[in-house]
Amino acid sequence: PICSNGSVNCQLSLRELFDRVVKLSHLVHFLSSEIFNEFNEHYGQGRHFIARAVNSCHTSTLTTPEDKEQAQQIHHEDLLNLVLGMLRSWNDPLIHLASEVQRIKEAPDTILRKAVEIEEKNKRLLEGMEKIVGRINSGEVGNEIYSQWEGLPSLQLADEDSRLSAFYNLLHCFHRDSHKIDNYLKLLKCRLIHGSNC
Amino acid sequence: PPEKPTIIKCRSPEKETFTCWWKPGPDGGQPTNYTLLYSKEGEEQVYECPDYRTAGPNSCYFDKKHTSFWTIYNITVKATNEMGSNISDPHYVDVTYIVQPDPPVNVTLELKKTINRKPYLVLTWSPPPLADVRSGWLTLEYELRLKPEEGEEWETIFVGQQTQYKMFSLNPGKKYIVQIHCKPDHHGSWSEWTSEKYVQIPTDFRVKDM
Amino acid sequence: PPEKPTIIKCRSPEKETFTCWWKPGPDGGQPTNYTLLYSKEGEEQVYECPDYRTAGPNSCYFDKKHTSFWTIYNITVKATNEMGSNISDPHYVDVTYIVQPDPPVNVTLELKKTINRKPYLVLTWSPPPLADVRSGWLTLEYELRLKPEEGEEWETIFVGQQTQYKMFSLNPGKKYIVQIHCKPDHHGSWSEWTSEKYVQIPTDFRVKDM
Repeated sequence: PICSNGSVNCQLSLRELFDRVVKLSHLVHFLSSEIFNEFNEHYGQGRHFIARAVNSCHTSTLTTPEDKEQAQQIHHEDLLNLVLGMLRSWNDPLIHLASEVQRIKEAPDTILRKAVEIEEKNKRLLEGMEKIVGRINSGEVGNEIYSQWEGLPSLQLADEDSRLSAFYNLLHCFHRDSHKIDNYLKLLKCRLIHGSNC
Repeated sequence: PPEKPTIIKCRSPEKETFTCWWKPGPDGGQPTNYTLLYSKEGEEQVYECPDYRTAGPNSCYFDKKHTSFWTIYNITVKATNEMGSNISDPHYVDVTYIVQPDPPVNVTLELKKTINRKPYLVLTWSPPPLADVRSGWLTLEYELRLKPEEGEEWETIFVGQQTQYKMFSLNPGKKYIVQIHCKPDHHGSWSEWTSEKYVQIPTDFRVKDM
Repeated sequence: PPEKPTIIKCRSPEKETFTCWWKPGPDGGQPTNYTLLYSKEGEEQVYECPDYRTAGPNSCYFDKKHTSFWTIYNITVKATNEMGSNISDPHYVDVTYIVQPDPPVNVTLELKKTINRKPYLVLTWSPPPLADVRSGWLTLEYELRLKPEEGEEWETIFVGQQTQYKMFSLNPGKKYIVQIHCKPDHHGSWSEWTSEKYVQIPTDFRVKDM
């Protein structure tokens, strides 16, 4: 049983925290794939949204590792802070995604439900990451890494095609970033918990 | 004053919310009021139960907003009446460890025959509706048990995450009882067993002599 | 001039390097030269294929230094001979989505009995050597399939990230064929199946007579 004798240092272990954070980041990316693919199937056919979405994510200002070597060379505290910064940068857009998507004409219920679920689970993941960073960086949770999102007006444009393209772009970017986050966390878990011997 | 209450159980059915129940101590017949208080690991702040009603008497229900997976809850219940008050021993809760799913549903049993006319029994079931297994937030494992109707001893078979199972070696002419239950893949506890399902194995269900 | 070539496939076997292949178009018998050019998302610069040899004819091999993830490569192949030149349609690739691992290795099958003498089959395997699963950069998921030797239908079981699986429901006296394949945890495609492994289930592999 948990802390049966009321031991003073009664807290979740780093291993437990990482197990849960990785399970959640895996799930968040799984959901982002589902909503992205479903949105694309429903609204993307023949509209070539991808061409307009290329290289236009609000988080592209954050320098992120693009291959294994880069990811392994980064100090774990910096990579943790980077993941935390990415999650924070997505908190605001996901809140608006969950509310604005309700206004899309005939949006399937599955897309509406997933948008809400993603926002909830991403917030929960952010909470977990703040706990881990606080634990590892000895209480200090830096919040200098952040990328402001200015995309709300584009989600409310009158022209439907432009508005749908803005939604596509947001989902495309979150799909990519949530995969990066999941990948970096799996790397960090293996490094910090399993001595890079997963 | 009232004797101290005891927190008897905390349970999360789907790893999204959870509920705790307590048992009042003897209160000397005085009208007694119960307050559930909790704090989170590493925090001084004390909170009160967000919802005393949803889960019935002597209970506290924590909805999604009040359920965190990143902390250990330190929970106590205070009994208060005119004569004074008394506090339960602290009860520590890590939500991941108290997940006890509802039983599986849609249990079906079907007698089939292989290509070379070898009969076998196919059991299928579905995860409990509340549990979000599809997205992977909750991964369930299953165990089934069966025994002849008049038999004493259950035979238990762990089937992992599958929701189907083929039974080959069953006795012709016997009537079997089958039940299934489930558990989260890491921590947490087994659900209740499903209600009993019966299947009568026909007498010509002879295993072909090989 | 030569007809335009077609880029037929790009594949990364271990999420660290990748290779693209193209198919030349009809070149009227003229000696024709092929040049693969690519640019990366958000960059104007155009680069040429770093290595035409390692992966054989009509191919371009991108080693670690030239492989980036989460970024879209715009790849074209130009065919040139004395009569002129022609360029393929652009092929857009994000290496994240073209990872197809090699099959798992060291597949072992072992018949065992539980404490209460219940027989079951234990399958174990290892990830393909090329894939660095230890660092956590690549996470693989596995699926196994089995069927009785003379059976028609495979039974497929998804086992997640485990590299071991216990099979309980097997038909006594039967000879089974078992294969396993793997895939990256989110994107990419299944590897080829491992070569067929056979296991003979003994006739006394009967579940205790109840």
